[in-house]
Amino acid sequence: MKQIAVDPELSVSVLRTMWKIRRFEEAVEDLYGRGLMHGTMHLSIGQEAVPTAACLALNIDDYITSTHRGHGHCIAKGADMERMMAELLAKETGYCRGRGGSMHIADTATGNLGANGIVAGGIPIAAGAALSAKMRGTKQVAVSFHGDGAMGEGAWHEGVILAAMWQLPVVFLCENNMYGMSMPAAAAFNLEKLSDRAKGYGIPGVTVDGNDIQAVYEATQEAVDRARDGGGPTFIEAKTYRWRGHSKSDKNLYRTREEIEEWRLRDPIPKFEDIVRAAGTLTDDDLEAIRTNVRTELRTAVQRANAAPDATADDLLSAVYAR
Amino acid sequence: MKQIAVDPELSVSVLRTMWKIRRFEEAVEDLYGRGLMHGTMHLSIGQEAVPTAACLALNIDDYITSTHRGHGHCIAKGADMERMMAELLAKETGYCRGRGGSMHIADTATGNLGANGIVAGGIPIAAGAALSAKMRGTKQVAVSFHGDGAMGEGAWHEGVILAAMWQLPVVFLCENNMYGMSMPAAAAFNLEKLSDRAKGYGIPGVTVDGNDIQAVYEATQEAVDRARDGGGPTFIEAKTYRWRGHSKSDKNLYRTREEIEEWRLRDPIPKFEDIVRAAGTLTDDDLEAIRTNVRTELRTAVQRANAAPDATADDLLSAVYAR
Amino acid sequence: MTPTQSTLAAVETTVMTYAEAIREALALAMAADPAVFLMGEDVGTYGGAFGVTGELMHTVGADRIRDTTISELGIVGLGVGAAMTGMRPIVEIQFSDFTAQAMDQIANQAAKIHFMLGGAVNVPMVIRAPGGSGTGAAAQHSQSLEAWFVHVPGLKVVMPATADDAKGLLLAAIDDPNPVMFLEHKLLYKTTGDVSVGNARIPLGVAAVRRQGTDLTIIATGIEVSRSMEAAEELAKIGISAMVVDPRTLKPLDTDTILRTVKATGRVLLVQEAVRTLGFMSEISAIIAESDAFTHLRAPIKRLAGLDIPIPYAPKLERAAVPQVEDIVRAATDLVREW
Amino acid sequence: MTPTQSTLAAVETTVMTYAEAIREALALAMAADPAVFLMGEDVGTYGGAFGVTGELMHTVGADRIRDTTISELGIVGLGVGAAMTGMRPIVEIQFSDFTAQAMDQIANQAAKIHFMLGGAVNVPMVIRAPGGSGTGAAAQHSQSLEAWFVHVPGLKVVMPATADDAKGLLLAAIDDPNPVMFLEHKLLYKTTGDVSVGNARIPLGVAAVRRQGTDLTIIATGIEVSRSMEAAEELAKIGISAMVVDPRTLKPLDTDTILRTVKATGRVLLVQEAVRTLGFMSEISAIIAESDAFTHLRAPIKRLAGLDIPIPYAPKLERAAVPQVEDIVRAATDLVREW
Ligand SMILES: Cc1ncc(C[n+]2csc(CCOP(=O)(O)OP(=O)(O)O)c2C)c(N)n1
Ligand SMILES: Cc1ncc(C[n+]2csc(CCOP(=O)(O)OP(=O)(O)O)c2C)c(N)n1
Ligand SMILES: [Mg+2]
Ligand SMILES: [Mg+2]
Repeated sequence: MKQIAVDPELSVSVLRTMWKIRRFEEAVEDLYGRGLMHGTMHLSIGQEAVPTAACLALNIDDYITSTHRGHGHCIAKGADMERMMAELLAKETGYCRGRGGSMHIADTATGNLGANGIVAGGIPIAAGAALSAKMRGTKQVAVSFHGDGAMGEGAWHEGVILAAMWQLPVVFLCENNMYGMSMPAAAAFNLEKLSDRAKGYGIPGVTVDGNDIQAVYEATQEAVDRARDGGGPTFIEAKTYRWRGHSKSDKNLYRTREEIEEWRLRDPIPKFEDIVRAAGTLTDDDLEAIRTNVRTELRTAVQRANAAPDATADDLLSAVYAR
Repeated sequence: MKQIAVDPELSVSVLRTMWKIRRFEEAVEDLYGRGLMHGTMHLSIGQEAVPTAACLALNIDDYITSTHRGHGHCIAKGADMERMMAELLAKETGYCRGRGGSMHIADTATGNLGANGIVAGGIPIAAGAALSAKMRGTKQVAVSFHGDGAMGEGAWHEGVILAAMWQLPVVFLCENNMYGMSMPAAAAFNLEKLSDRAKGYGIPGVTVDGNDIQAVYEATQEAVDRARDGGGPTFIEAKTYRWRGHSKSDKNLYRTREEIEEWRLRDPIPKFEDIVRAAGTLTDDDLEAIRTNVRTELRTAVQRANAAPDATADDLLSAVYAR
Repeated sequence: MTPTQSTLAAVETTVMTYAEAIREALALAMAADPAVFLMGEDVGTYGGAFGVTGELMHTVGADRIRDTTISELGIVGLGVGAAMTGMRPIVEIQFSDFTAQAMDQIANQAAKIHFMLGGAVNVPMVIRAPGGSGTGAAAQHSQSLEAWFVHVPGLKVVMPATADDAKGLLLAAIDDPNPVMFLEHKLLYKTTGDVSVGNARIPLGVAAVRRQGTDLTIIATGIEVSRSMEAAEELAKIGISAMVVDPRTLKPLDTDTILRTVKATGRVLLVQEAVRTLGFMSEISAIIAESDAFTHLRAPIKRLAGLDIPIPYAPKLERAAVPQVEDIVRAATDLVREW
Repeated sequence: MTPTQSTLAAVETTVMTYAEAIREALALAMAADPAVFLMGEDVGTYGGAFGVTGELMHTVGADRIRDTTISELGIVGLGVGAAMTGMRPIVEIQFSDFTAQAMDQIANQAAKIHFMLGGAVNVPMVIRAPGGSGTGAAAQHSQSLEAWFVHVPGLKVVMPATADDAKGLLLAAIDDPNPVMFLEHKLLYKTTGDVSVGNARIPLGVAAVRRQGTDLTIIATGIEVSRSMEAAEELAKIGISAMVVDPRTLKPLDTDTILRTVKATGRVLLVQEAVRTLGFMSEISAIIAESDAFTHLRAPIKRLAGLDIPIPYAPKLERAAVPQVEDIVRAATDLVREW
């Protein structure tokens, strides 16, 4: 198992990804706040470590399915921030030509089968991609990112059962950020650890600190290896926290300011920066360079996306069916 | 906990119920076979002990939800065989005025909220009846009978989660007859015992021999007591076997003749007869009297049902909405 | 002025939003009957994704405004069980798109149980769900799915277009002994209107003639009612007199009012936000075409509807996907000028 | 003789049942393309609840005919994921009523993904599901739900009425790069017909004029096609000449053929098994009423449909619930005699 924090290349990559997610989300928040962006938004600030570390265990042709809170997954799997931003800005150059927006962002070239506006909607789809990989004999693996709240849906249950029955190469990765919108996972599920649910499906389950890059990576790598070797699905619970409201309408009535503050102290990015600094893997200058580079990249992405042509309504009717 | 086999009254009641179910099903099979009955049929021959013993733990105003294979539940909860038979014979005097048939048979007067043509359809409904009881403060309990196959449906998952969250007075009673139509439960669920699933929902789970009256009764009574006392839901797996095909179209291609024969040897009725005979609770004459009485009752029920007027098409349109 | 109200003495009214009107109906119904309760995702502490329940949980308690897990099939199913056993549940589905998750309990259970069980039991429940586009929420959060429900015997289907209707119809829906789909519209939540004070119900099955007119009859539902009213103002300026009819309840349907108003003008424009093909207006069209109003028609029946596409995210595309005021004006003008 | 076939030299045919024709299409498609597979409840060892797959699993292997748990939402969802990643799944839903369970994956996922993702990916899958009443299976196993799917942009909807169509249309559906609802009818499975030998596809979107006639045009779907043909024979005996048109694919719809045949006779009788309100024929009626065929109509458009009720169990009631041959004869006679 790779020790990420002692590998300079990996460490840079991890920090770059986390910063990209953080900065991307901040830019989105800012654009919305200024009325320059449409629709709604679900930000993953505070949760950056999970997709970043999980995708380290994946190949480019491995699949992921993502959620309404999907920017982080998309970036971590390798998507281009400019095309993402173009999508959110409803541009023709966006990943979905401005037709999907934040909740449907996808990048099939990097294996991202799409965010999903339907909670748990991606779970059977990931199992299906895994079935496809198995039938085609490609050794690809699928990872289904989902929230704690998704575990209340029948789709979760049905997707996991079929995957378990057919021992499909899929990993169900729950980002337990403690709430499904306003419902505390602790109140919803009567469980110490959500991974206790896995046993009832005859598959391995594990709970890790979702703000710990190495822990998430190791759990995912182990699950992915098992899946690739024909060992079937795994369930992973990664405990993390969403700093922002669920979406723009959230007044945070269901949690305390203290709780939010407490979790801000566990920010996965400085946490990992501290680790690599302490390990001597990267210097303060290195860290600063990463931040600066990402900031520049993001600024360019936003500018270019902004300059792109608006999504066109010309072929709406003919775009419904593939030919 | 009552020791059923040493109590003459209870023993008679248990045997009467089991024989009623057995004879009812045989009559249905015969009527279908002779083309005198319409539709399809799902017989519970071989599974009589489960509803019989479970309903011993229930009051008349407790609720049950039942399944496509629901004649046994209906009889055990106290329904009248004549009105049941009238329903299956599409008579106006049937429980559903001939509109529902076997798959929708219900008897609200004895707390049976209905068979259900939808696998797992009754599970959230039972949880809802339990919620209602809890909100009305009536101390009623609901038992949701369902098959092993039902545990693959999202409805099962969602009903159980909500019941667990709200600690509702409901018992999920799985009649594991080893197959969901042709799918072996062992192949479907990757589990030693289906009751291992309960832990993942934070509720107690237990597996019992479904052909053992005392075992099913005790498990149900314990679960019902807990539910009535505010202790929330329980999952029970009762292992049993369906002797007949799934429905009339079944060619039994998915199981062996030997397996069926083996289970016929574990017939719950003679098994319980042997116990009460050995315990000296009932004599051979008593046992014979029960059989004779049930046979007579059933014959009368069929005759009367047959003589009843056919279901009428007069008010079909006005029967859709309640007024 | 609705037909029902016109027969009464002037009722006292107060200005409130559509969302507030719904909340008031909920509060009144809960105060009147201990069997009434509501469950849904984020309806309690959060106050509802669109703020409809607001602070109601703090008034009536967490027992009567119940926060659930994310489980549309489950909560509708629990509603069915509760409704069969003496309660009057209201289930909020956060976006009407997620009724797809609950379709079995809605269409195969709730709708059919009364009939299937030979009338032995009722299922008095209300399923509230907001539909419609215009918020940039894209294809899975913007649908208008009323047609699915209108096609299911055993369901009633209500689509309130004003704050007053939202309150009065919701009170009537809660009273009804049958399952009622109560389809709200996201864009209407913040619109205001005069709302009758007190417990006044608006009966299900009575259309509202929102505007009298002589040149054509516009029949519109949901958000398209106010758009049609606006269009009618525009049309008046160019000398076209449009009658505007809002069925309000799609099932049961006030066919009489529809046919009467169509006969009166001889031209009909049907306006819905839902996608065109097999939307609710297809049924209205079919009803007119097979009725005695057929011979009164001076022009073919005209439908204006959402494009047959999933709702796109981009604001311009989203707007282009469903009928806007100017589309109604244009269609009405064409209809009157050409025929 | 269908329009497409009429242009060809006589094709070689063989007599088989509708179920066998479907099985043959499945076998041919699997032989031609390793990406094609089928999954569903009891489709393997059991051979399908209606025997459609039969022994196919033994020929093509348990990998290609996959028995699943009872999990309609799950299997459609797995189908979507497989279709997005290079496979061509066919999902069998045991009774079309259970599409309600899978509605989210059908309508919110499969149907929308191609559009929602800006065309980046296709979802080539077929969902086979038998509908219809007549088997005494009551309200939850007898519905005709095609209208739900026709109302969803992104889905194609096919309703084969003959064995030949079942085969040819299924082959075309499997080829199609979009999700196709393939709605079979339980009562048709055992009916026989001449079926074209080999791999001949019948293109989606082409109606079949099953019978020429001059007095009225009967447009019918599914089981009502053969009932309409029988009725047409009866009508001929009393001097009424009925044209019979079977749209075959409800989406895309062959509007041209429909309007042409309606104009030709000036009278139209629409016949469906599904409940009347907002059934598929409502759309056909609306299309005719807003078209140039409107002015050719000599009579109001007439719909004959299932009663707006759940399908009852009792045989007589079940029969009364949907149009039978004698109902069609009566409606057609009235239409021609009165107008
Ligand atoms: C089927 C469905 N139900 C409800 C919603 C509304 N909704 C969107 S996100 C969300 C909360 C999801 O919680 P979780 O799965 O924990 O993800 P998180 O938002 O915490 O990342 C809800 C209720 C939805 N989009 N889809
Ligand atoms: C939602 C749904 N899917 C499929 C079916 C068809 N079906 C009816 S019974 C059955 C098997 C049920 O198995 P199980 O739950 O184990 O009950 P059992 O028949 O063994 O009593 C199936 C697949 C159905 N009725 N409903
Ligand atoms: Mg969460
Ligand atoms: Mg079983």
